[in-house]
Amino acid sequence: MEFDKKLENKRLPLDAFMAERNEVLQAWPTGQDVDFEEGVRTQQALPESKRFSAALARAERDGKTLIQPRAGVALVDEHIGLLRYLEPACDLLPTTIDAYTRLNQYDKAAEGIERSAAAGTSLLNGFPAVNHGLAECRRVVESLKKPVQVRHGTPDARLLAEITLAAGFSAYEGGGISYNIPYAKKVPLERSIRHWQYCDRLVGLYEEHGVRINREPFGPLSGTLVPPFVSHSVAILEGLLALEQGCRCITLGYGQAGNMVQDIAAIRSLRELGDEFFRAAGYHDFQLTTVFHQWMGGFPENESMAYGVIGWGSAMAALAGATKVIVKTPHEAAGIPTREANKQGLDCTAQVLNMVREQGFPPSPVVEREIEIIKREVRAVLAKVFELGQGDAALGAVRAFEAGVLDVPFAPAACNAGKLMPVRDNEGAVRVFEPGRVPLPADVLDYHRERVAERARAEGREPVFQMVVDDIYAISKSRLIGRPR
Amino acid sequence: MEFDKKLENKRLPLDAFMAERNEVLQAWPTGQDVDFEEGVRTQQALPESKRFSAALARAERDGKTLIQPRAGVALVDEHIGLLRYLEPACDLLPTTIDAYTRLNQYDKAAEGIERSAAAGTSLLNGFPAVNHGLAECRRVVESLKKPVQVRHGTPDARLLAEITLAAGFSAYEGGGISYNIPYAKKVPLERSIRHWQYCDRLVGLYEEHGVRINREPFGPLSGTLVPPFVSHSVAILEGLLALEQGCRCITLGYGQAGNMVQDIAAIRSLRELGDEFFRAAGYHDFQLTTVFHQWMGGFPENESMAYGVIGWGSAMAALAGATKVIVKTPHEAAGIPTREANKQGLDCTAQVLNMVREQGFPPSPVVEREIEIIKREVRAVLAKVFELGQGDAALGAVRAFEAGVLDVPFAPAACNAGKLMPVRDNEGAVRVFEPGRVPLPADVLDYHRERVAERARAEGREPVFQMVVDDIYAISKSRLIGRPR
Amino acid sequence: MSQPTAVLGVIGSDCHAVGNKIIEFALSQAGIHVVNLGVMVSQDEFIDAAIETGAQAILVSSIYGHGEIDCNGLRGRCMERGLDHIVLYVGGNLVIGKREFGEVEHLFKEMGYDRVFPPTVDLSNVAQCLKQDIAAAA
Amino acid sequence: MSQPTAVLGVIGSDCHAVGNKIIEFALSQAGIHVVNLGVMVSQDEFIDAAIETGAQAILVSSIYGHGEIDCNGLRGRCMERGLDHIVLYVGGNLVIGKREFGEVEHLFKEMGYDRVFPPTVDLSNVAQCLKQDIAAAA
Ligand code: B12
Ligand code: B12
Repeated sequence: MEFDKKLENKRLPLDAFMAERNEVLQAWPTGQDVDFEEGVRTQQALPESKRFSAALARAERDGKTLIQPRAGVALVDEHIGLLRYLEPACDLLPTTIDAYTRLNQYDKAAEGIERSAAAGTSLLNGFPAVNHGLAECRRVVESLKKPVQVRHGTPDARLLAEITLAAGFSAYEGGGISYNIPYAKKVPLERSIRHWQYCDRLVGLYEEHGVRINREPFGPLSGTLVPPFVSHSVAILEGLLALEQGCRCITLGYGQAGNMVQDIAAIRSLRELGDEFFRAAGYHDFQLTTVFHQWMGGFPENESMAYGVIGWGSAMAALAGATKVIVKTPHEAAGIPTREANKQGLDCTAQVLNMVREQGFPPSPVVEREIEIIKREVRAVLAKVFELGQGDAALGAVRAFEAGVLDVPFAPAACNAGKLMPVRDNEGAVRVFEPGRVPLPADVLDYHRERVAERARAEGREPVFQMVVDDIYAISKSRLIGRPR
Repeated sequence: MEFDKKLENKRLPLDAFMAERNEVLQAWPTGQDVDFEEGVRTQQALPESKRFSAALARAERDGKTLIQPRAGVALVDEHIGLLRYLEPACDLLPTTIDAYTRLNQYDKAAEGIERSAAAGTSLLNGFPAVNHGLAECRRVVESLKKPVQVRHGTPDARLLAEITLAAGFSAYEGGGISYNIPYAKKVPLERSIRHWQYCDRLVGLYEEHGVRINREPFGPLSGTLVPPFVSHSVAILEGLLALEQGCRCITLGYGQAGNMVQDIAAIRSLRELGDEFFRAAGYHDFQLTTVFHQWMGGFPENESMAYGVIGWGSAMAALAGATKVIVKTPHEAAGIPTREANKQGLDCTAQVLNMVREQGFPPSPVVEREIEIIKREVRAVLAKVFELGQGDAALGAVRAFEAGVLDVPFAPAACNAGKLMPVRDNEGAVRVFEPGRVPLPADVLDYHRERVAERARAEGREPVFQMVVDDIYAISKSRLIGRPR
Repeated sequence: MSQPTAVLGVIGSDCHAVGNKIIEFALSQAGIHVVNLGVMVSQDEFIDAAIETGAQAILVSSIYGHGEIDCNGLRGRCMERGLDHIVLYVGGNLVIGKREFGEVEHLFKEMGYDRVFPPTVDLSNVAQCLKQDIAAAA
Repeated sequence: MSQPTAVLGVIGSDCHAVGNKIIEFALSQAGIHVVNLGVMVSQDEFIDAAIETGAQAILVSSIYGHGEIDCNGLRGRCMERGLDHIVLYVGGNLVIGKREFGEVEHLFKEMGYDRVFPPTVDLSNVAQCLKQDIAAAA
């Protein structure tokens, strides 16, 4: 369905939402089983220990960084077995959805389920929650002791949200921008934002019924050399969109860049900027937390080297003071991890967090400067977004992507300009080498260019695309910076 | 043999050295094959790529941290196979000597060799170089492309030095204090220092013949909650003893404590203090480098967690700017690693070093303060050592251990007081909880006590021995600080 | 011989875009004319583009794990549509999970792919092979 | 029953002192009288001390890997010297390398040790066992 009204960042009226809801629940037969009141009761019956928002609040209070894996397989019992296996080794559980479901191809997901059952092993890259339906999803939540989140990459995640939230999942990842730009090719941005307003409104309705569902915009985007200000801008916009629909528990995310100063500055600035923009927009009653994703780009194939990447990422999550960390595994470069490999990533992470957790990162003017730079970048970009949207975050986001003001490197979406070109500087921080049409302040841009030029001088070559390619491969080839050999 | 003259830090006269040498070479039949001139020729024939000192100099110049494993097995061909297997994954090679050889029990080592040959697997915890003798040791060096060091723990390492240096090993670990206090029970300190003056004089003779052998005092001592000033004081004393005998290439070592600020401050202060004390003693022509040992205390049994410890240690080595790092393995808690496990430790370390190497640790007043504290501690302790020795480092060391002025926690040696009791503070730095008779400046001691008291308050218990025990177990139980559960 | 042309894309519902951009860059630099369809390409889109551009090869990526499902049958459809001699390559993280590459290679060769590549492949070698295979097929 | 007495030490040429100090601390706290010989203790020193103190048990540590060589024969010597019923425990990193604990346990039980412990053992359990075994042997 297309929408009668022009996109705007305004709370969806209940009647329009309800009308739309009827359609949503008819998109696949399992939608029929969903009953909102029953969903609220299911959620309210969850013990405190299974509520995502409560776990996050506790972690914030204790200054702890929580651990969460990614995990999802085709069949329900196998999925439950997998999560139960991981449960003792982590704080928060996921249910990672398969790629067919993410694109609403429930018929293909059905085929994947069948073939998986026949093969005796999962042939899907995640858990097809919509196909399994409400009762089975509830069985997943009931089989576990810790809070479970839905993690996916779905431009139209309305039915998935209806089913999983009614089933007792207490956190929902994604957003209209972050689950479109890196995950889709031809979905118009208006449409995915609008569909996510629905998801946010649903979460808002649960909130109004006394049920707090955590909402987490997907921070890392393409996972590949994304400058912090790019993902921060998107995260804050999605936070604003969610707040407007009544969400109150927001986790802003960021994918590790690899440079210590930049990563610590990124998490700190993300938290402060979130607070700043949310309050400036008139929201005061929200629960804000952060999530640090261990390196989201290409991993080394050698498992011991992968452990190195995981260890370094864990240390940064703790030093930066993120509320939770999403964990990679030593199988990352190869394929969906076995449960054992998945636990290995968690164990390595836990060890590092436990050794680093109590250590404060010592105050440093260099970190402060980096925080300031990121803040100025985000403020400049978001100012332009609001200008383009005539004060409206949703409209601004759409127009900003059209204009290349918001621009995510290496993203597949047609609505993304792809003009901004990042590259690492001589210390490995991700800098802007070609800004495209992203409106960074002139002196900040000079700073980026100077840092990149410094590296170029050190390597005796120009910052051309080959340098970017070398950076993309670098970590998988046991380097942070893609130097010529 | 006992010595006619009282111990003093003076270069051994050549005639006395030569007389002693005759005895040393007769201690075991393989000693007969050693010929100094031939040793010099063997060393001179080494290509630059196999010279330890050259590799260290290059690393210093490039700001690189070199990687070195520990490794040694009973039989020569197996040992060569092991080192060849590790060679591509590291920069510097070791030959770790077995514990019988370390205590000059060559007959027991012989039994171990026999039983190992019979069993088809090494039953010794290292390579019995003395038993294998000159030609076989030379074969080890000749079979490799990278520099090889002798790593051991031998109070009387004279014969071992004669054989291995003549065979072409280009670095020699140890010292009269650091290879006694943690490694022996009843060896008088005078004696081990005197025996190490011999080893140092031998290295000095090579130096005078144009052959630079690297000398590395063993930094970590008991590997268990050793405050930086304790190991720094010992390392600097051993550096002074080595310089006096004519050694010119010194690597001062330190074992990771686990607290980032303290570890970075430790390596930085170690380098600066070494320089300060060596110059103050009138030496100017020396090559000074540092080595960082990944956590030397008890490891977690879980291999993924061990990887976490290894990764965090690697990051510290790089951030601290150590010249080389000694690497642990995921088998650490269990037993001598297989070659595969040994390489896994190296690969994990390489990945982290390569990702961190180009990043400077940002300047911070907290790190500066920690550096200043360590420096003041070391200066206070060494001032007392020199006072006790009436200006003589060797005599001072012996008297300082007698007096408890130098005191290594958890060391087995009878000549060590064992009164100093360390414990972690609330951020995991190793502090002094009970100083025994170690003469720390009063305000520094207050600082330690205040930091420990802060932790005690946080845990609601007194800093008693149970807290120390908890700290000893902590890392093996996936914590840095041994909090009550 | 004129410049060889290859159609490139990521098959199925797969959104992994980074490798795709790099393959285009590397093969173009090696003198191959690349028609890049980007991510989320159906089997028919590959074939349509090959027919339209007269390409001598189709290079299929599958990264996200559904390769076993998505890649099956492409050779047959190529035959049906008259692309009898077209060179078919496939590469990426072709199956779910970490599996012996030998096994994976066998599986996809059985499906009719001429060459099968792991993620770690060196792209300059691929360009070499591609030119030879195209020449041999001509 | 009077306080049980156990001789404790690290056998052979082994210098690992940390575990030894902790075992002494833990067993003493559990009410066992510990005669601690420290590191680098020969078989005869263990036996001499046991005879001298009238200990009911000998607790041998071997950490450094030469346990297979160093620990062998202790039971025989105890018998020779008249310690027929003495409880013999052994623990630590008993062999070279990472090996199945079951195997290691078997090996050392064959040597005559009553109980064999891995490094991760909980010392309060050990104190429990020790009191029981001493009571049973009396
Ligand atoms: C970055 C990334 C993402 C980003 C992608 C952003 C974007 N739009 O591009 C995000 C976060 C969005 C993402 C999403 C998902 N991802 Co992803 N992702 C990765 C990651 C970390 C790196 C991929 C990458 O960019 N590599 C760098 C490029 C240069 O390498 P490459 O992609 O391998 O391509 C090279 C080679 O494969 C080869 N090659 C590829 N094709 C071909 C073809 C031919 C003919 C030849 C010769 C060579 C060749 O050449 C390329 C250039 O060198 C990998 C793991 C890894 N590799 O470390 C996982 C990984 C590919 N993702 C995976 C999965 C499962 C997903 C998701 C389904 C989520 C999930 N369940 O975890 C979704 C996908 C949804 C969808 N619809 O596709 C799995 C695939 C599992 C499997 N095969 O068993 C991986 C392996 C991670 C894992 N171990 O679980 N991902
Ligand atoms: C610290 C340490 C050292 C220090 C020791 C300082 C000192 N004097 O105490 C130094 C650096 C000097 C050192 C030296 C060497 N070490 Co060391 N060391 C360690 C390390 C890292 C920790 C040991 C420790 O203190 N743990 C903490 C204490 C609390 O635990 P614990 O010692 O295991 O003791 C507990 C249990 O084992 C158990 N237990 C022990 N005995 C008994 C007995 C009974 C009856 C019971 C019930 C329980 C019990 O209870 C204890 C208390 O909880 C271990 C590896 C590890 N565990 O991570 C290697 C390790 C023990 N060392 C090892 C080796 C080989 C050596 C060397 C020979 C050098 C070399 N080749 O690498 C030399 C020894 C020379 C010699 N003559 O002995 C090996 C042994 C290998 C094997 N068994 O296959 C280990 C396992 C490392 C490895 N994986 O290679 N080491």
